[in-house]
Amino acid sequence: MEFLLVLGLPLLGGIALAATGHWKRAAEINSAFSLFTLLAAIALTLRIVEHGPQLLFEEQIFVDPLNVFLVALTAFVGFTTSLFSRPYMRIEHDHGRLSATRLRLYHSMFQLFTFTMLLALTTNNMGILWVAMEAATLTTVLLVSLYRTAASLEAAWKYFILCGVGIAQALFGTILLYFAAEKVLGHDVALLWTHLDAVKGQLEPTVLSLAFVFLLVGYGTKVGLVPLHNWLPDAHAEGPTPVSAVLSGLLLNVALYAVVRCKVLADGALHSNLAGLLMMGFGLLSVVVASFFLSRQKDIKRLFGYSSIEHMGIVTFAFGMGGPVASFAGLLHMTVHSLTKSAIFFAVGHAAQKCGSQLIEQIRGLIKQSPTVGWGLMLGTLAILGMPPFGVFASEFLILTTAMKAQPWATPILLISLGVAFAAIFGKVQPMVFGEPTAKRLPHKPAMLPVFMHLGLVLMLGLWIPPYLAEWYRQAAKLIG
Amino acid sequence: MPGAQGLLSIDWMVLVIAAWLAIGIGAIFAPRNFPYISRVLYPAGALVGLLLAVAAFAALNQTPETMVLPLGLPDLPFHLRLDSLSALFLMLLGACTAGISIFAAGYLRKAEGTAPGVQCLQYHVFLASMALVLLADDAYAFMVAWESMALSSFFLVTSDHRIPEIRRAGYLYLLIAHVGAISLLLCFGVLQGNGDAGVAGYTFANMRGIDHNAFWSSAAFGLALFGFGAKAGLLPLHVWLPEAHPAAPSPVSAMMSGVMLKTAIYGVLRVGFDLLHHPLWWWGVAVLTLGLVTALFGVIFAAVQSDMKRLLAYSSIENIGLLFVGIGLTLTFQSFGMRALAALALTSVLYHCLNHAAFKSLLFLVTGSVLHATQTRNLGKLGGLIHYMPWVAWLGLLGVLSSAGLPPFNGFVSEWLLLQAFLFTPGLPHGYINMMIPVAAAAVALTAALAGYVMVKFFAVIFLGQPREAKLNQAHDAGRLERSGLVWLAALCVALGLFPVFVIEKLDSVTRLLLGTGIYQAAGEAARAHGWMYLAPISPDRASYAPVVFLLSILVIVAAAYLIVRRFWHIRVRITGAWDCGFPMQTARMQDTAEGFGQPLRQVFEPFYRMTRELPSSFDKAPVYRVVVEDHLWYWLYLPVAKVTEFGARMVAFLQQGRISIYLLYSFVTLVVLLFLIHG
Amino acid sequence: MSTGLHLDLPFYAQVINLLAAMLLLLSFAMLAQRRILSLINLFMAQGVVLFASTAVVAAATNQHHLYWSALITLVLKVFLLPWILHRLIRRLNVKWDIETLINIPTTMMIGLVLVIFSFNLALPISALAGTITRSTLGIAMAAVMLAFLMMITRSKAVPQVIGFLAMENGLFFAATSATYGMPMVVELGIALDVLVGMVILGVFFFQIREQFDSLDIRHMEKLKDD
Amino acid sequence: MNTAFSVILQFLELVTALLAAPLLTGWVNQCRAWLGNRTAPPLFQFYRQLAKLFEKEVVLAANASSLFRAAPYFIFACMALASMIVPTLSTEPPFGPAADAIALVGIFALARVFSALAGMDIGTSFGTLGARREMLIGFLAEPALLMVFFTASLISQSTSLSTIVQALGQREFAIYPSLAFAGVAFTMVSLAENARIPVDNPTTHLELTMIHEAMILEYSGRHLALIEWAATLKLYAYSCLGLALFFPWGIPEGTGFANLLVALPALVFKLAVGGFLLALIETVSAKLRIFRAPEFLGTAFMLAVLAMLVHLLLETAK
Repeated sequence: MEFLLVLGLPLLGGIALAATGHWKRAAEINSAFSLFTLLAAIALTLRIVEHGPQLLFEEQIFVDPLNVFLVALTAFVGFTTSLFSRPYMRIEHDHGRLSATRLRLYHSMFQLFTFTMLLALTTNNMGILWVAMEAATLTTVLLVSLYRTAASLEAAWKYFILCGVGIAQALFGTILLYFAAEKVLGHDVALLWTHLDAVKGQLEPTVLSLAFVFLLVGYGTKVGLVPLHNWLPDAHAEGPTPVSAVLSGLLLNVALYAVVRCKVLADGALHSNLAGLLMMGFGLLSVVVASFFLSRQKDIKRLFGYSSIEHMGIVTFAFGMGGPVASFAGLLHMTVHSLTKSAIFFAVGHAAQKCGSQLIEQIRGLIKQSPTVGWGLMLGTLAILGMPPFGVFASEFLILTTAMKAQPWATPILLISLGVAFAAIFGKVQPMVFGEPTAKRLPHKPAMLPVFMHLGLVLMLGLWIPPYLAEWYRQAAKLIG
Repeated sequence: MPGAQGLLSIDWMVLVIAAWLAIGIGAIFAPRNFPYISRVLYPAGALVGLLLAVAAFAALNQTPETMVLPLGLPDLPFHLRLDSLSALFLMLLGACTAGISIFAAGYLRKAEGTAPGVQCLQYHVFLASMALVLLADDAYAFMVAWESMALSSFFLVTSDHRIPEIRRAGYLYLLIAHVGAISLLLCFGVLQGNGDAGVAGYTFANMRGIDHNAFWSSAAFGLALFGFGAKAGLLPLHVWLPEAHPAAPSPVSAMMSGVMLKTAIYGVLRVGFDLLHHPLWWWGVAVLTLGLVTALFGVIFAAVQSDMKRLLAYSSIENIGLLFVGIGLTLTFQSFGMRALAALALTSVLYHCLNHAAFKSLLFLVTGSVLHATQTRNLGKLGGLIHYMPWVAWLGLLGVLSSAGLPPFNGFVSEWLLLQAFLFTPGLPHGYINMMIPVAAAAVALTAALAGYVMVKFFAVIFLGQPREAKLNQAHDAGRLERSGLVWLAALCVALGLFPVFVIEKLDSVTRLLLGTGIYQAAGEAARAHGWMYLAPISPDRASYAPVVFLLSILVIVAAAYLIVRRFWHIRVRITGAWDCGFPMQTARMQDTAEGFGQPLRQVFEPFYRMTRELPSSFDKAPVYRVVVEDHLWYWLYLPVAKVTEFGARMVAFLQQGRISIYLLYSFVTLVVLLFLIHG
Repeated sequence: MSTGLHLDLPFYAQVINLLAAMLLLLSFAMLAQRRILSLINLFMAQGVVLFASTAVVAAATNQHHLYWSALITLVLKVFLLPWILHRLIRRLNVKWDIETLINIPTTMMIGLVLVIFSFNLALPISALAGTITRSTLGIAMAAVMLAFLMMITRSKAVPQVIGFLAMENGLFFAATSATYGMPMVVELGIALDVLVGMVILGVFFFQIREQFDSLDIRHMEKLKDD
Repeated sequence: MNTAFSVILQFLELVTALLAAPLLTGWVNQCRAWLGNRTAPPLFQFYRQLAKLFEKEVVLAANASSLFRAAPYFIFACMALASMIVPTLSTEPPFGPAADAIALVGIFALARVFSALAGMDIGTSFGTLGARREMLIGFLAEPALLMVFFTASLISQSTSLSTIVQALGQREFAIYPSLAFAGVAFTMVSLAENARIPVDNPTTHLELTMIHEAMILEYSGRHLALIEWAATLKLYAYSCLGLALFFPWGIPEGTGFANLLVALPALVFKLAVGGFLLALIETVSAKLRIFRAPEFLGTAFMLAVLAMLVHLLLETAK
């Protein structure tokens, strides 16, 4: 029941808002759908906590500790983003950047996007996973090009083509996976993850290694791993800010989740650390390249887009290392990154609206004009840079210390990259927050509640992880291995 | 007090931390209520600091106590531990806080940058996180506290954030602090062993139990040295220090220089002697060398500064260098199993920590008072303030004499101990070190002498001579609260200078904890025969020093000379103008400027500076002479690093040229390469 | 591609091999093609081959859902998508010539290398395959790679999209012929995605043209880091 | 050991120092005059000078602070204390344990800091010039002196002056190359510290070349008297120190009255010879430019460090 609601509500919302999305109260409707989805997700989570992993709908749906917390996270960030987008989109509307029909498209696609992600997370079928990922691309393409400006169209086009091609590789990987599994499992259940997981030791290693490469390149494109990342900064910078927030906060996570599911299978079949090595390689490359990209950015959203690449690289590296601590840390990092990064985008969105520009050099002295936005951005930035007592620090702490023993060769690279990233991001954000103000007042009150909700949670996760959440992480880490 | 009500000492410590946090939180509810913050909260914080000092003092000789707080990571709650080492530094923190907070209560003004309430929060979080650093007994708690400390102090440094230089200083500070922190993280990664213990392996208790091989223990030590060195201002990671200290409000500078830098020393001691067990001799030599270079560098640069807080910041670098010299010596001795000598060197380090905390806080607070009275930090615009602010001047003189390492004040005692430690090095079983040590001792002596030069410059240019600006006669002395803070710290300086035997007896418990032996204990009855008056760390034959006798004899001779002169000769005084050399147009501007006073050193140590001179030509209507002294390291190390980074950034930018075909090509090539790798 | 085995193959397999070869040939043809309309026709021809191969596999293995797949292929890839593309080209007034970024002979040479590479990759897998269609996986992979290459070398939006669709074709061929089809749900999902994607693309084309006055993607190189 | 006697002896040492110091300066001046073929001033000229200065009124600059007025007393006290610590008549002065060699260097530094601060107090250009130069000399002389002590300490395994002198005085006659180096370094430091040619000229009246004199330019009357007296004490202390370190023979170990009978003439003789040698050096050398002074002292510093190294290299095998 809860599950049906979790998937059904956003789908229904998408359809309903396709009709009503241009209404004056559409934003509230949007939030309401998101809220109920969140409640359903919480109920689902509670049920999983109580009863353990569940298989539903002829084993097509599988909810286990690994994905249920991502479901909850997705629903939560979806809800807070809807809260944020209410005033944000209104201001955009008032500024004349968006028409009512576009708002309708936005609201509808927002809900559908949530749906596709929830589907991708909960499905047990690797094929459906692929379908859902592709659908997520399609819905967000329309969101990225929402402003219909030249830049946004270009960004959306690149996003569409690159992710489309990427996801096609993933499909090929899925086919290879099926090819390998079919001989062991037969035709019907060959793509069901639970079954695959059970027999992963018997899968043909040669095929599986090929399949993993295709899957990694495919889903890795959506994760934004270097050198498959090129769509990411464009899409983040040119789309409306709520979309940037969910792209960074949710989509990347879901894509990484897909990679991790594949890695579990590959690990089982290959009896070697090949998958881990590949992921570590991609992870490190992403961290290094992204951090060097940071220092030349002029657009604040682009900056944080690159920062997302960097963090996804860190998580990928962590999962690549494997082991209970690193996987735990990877999951934690996914959580805190998506909370922090979406909070940053919320703050950045309002900051950009206040200053009428996304260019870093035109945003100055936020703390003077609007202390909440300023402090939100400052604290969010510090959090994302791995400053304690925020949660990002906790996960980076575990990842780096584990790496020091498990993969010491990688640590100098991480050290340099994190330093460069810190220098770049902080050097750009500090004068935005401090300094002489350039901001002006907005027609609607900015929604800073989501920012501080997120940051509060991140702060909490840095100092105290609730026992049941920790237990989830632990179980999920065990699943990942 | 501890144990009296069933509370352990460590409970008191946690209560202190909680109290500071509570004070901080209490401030943000009334961020603009000025009297409440300055007259209630800051004094309350000072009181709590005093309490901490007393509790820590009482805990110095106790057996270690531990505690677990329900915070932190799952399976890794915050472990706290109070042993002698932590207690010593907590005592230092408490004692300095008592003085600095009470000064801050009087110092705080309405007009400065961040709202006073927010600043009060940041300040008390800073205090609390420093206390937590000293108490932490697992890597996570330590790192959280460590970085919170950096973060809160960063916000304090940038209180006046609308000035670009201050923002730049804060940025540099936080950046270096962060890189250092990552290095520390990696150090703990090494120390946790092979990871069998999982998350629980991050407790210090676990780390103590692990024996690393030479490679890994060296790696851990190197990382720790880098990380803590970045915080302490060890060369070449010192560049933030002279920027951040002047930028911060004076009580914060005092706190940072006096206490925060010591947490780095604490960290090195904790890792080097507690968590790692078998130091290698070359660690000692490396630390010693770095320390020497830092000390010399610091003092040479201090001599040419013309901003009073920058001067003190460089002087802090010098003192940190001396501390590291002592640590290096301790490590060397320890690695050769010469524990008694290691204890001597370590005692000098610990003693100097206390001393530096006392006199440097005092001097920074003095600059704060001067800054408030005159609105300038520029030495070139000060002078003659002893007439207008006698309290500050005379208390400052105590700090200056201590800082210059002159007997009978406190700076001399630790210097004396350090030099004594050096004199024992010929016993070392290693030829090269043996030869290196005299040179090192000479460098220490040179540093100490230069420190005198610097301090004379500092005091004389600010307080003596004629006022260089007319408006200086408006300067007012420090208020009552400020004054009491200064008096407290000056009293600490004097007490530490006059009663070294007490202090060393207390320090013994720390050296026993870290090295297994203490000099007071080991010195034997003979050395203790003279009681509290004579400091004779090894034996009276070898060396002894009695500051009280010293001071008394000087005072007696002064008094006798004064009385005799008055008794036998007249006391006529004729007040007149200074002798003008026959040139009647003397003005205050003809005195030596700060630059002028530093000029000889600039000439002697010319290769150390990067100088750009702007010389006037003889035809200039308004001739301008300007000399800019900069740090070579900035050009040799930091700018190249920045350039390399920029180059890297430009290189990676080629990845993002906007052309979709190229992007597709990347994907394609990635795919093909991976397939090739897998297949091959 | 061991030659000795060909003769022993059953008839169905031989037909599928033939169709696979045709698919590869068509892929090469697309790589070499300079005219946009011919490109669409070639794409249609690929659709026909796909339909045929799927139907043959369905008949050979007697899996009914593959007939559905074949039908979907026929409708989607032989009729609907080419029709949409034709319409778009007419409506948008696209120039008929295709400009390439690398000249065609070089592209062909690279294509050849790719084919060898793909076959080589698929060789160990084909050896394992228990199905009658051993070597088709290599061909499917080659088709995907060639389509990829085509996307890289084309500088306009429409041919790029056709390349994208051709890639989808290669995948589909792999899904049906090499593995006897994925579960029905998946295939339906894939088909739906392709369709929706196409519709969105159509919308996109109009917007792009409106903004840039052309479908030349070289106009879209503004977003970059320099 | 008789405590009362030792205290008396200590007091005696102080009184001897106070009385003998101006005499030593007078002797040196006499020697200089002779060597320069001039008519020598009387040996007791310096006493007269002091008496005259004490008689005179103090002319104080209007903006002199209390520091300025207190400094002469402190400088005088420091020097008096220094001369008490240096073993002159006995190797075991009761004040010995109060300060060792390092502390002695500290006392000299303290005095220097006071005089420099006082020199800058009035705020005339000559005062600051002198103070700056004095500190310039000091920062090199101080470590050099310390290194000389260290060499002696390494030989005697102690920094306590009495132990050093005992150890050096009772050693068998052996050639210590390190002490030769140290001796040269010490001589150079002493010249610089006591404002002697080639670093400074105590008799100069040309302001631009002054160091010590420039610093005390504003002092007059009893203040100047104290400072001058302190300067002679300093010369005396340094001389005794040099004699104790490098020619320790004749300083008795015990504190008996009989010992004193030996010690006093020995001291007088050695001081006379030492003063003559000082005058000789001053006569035969020319004053250095002020920026050669750091080089001169740098050499002294290097020699002192070399002395330590030489000791470690050549003499530790024994």
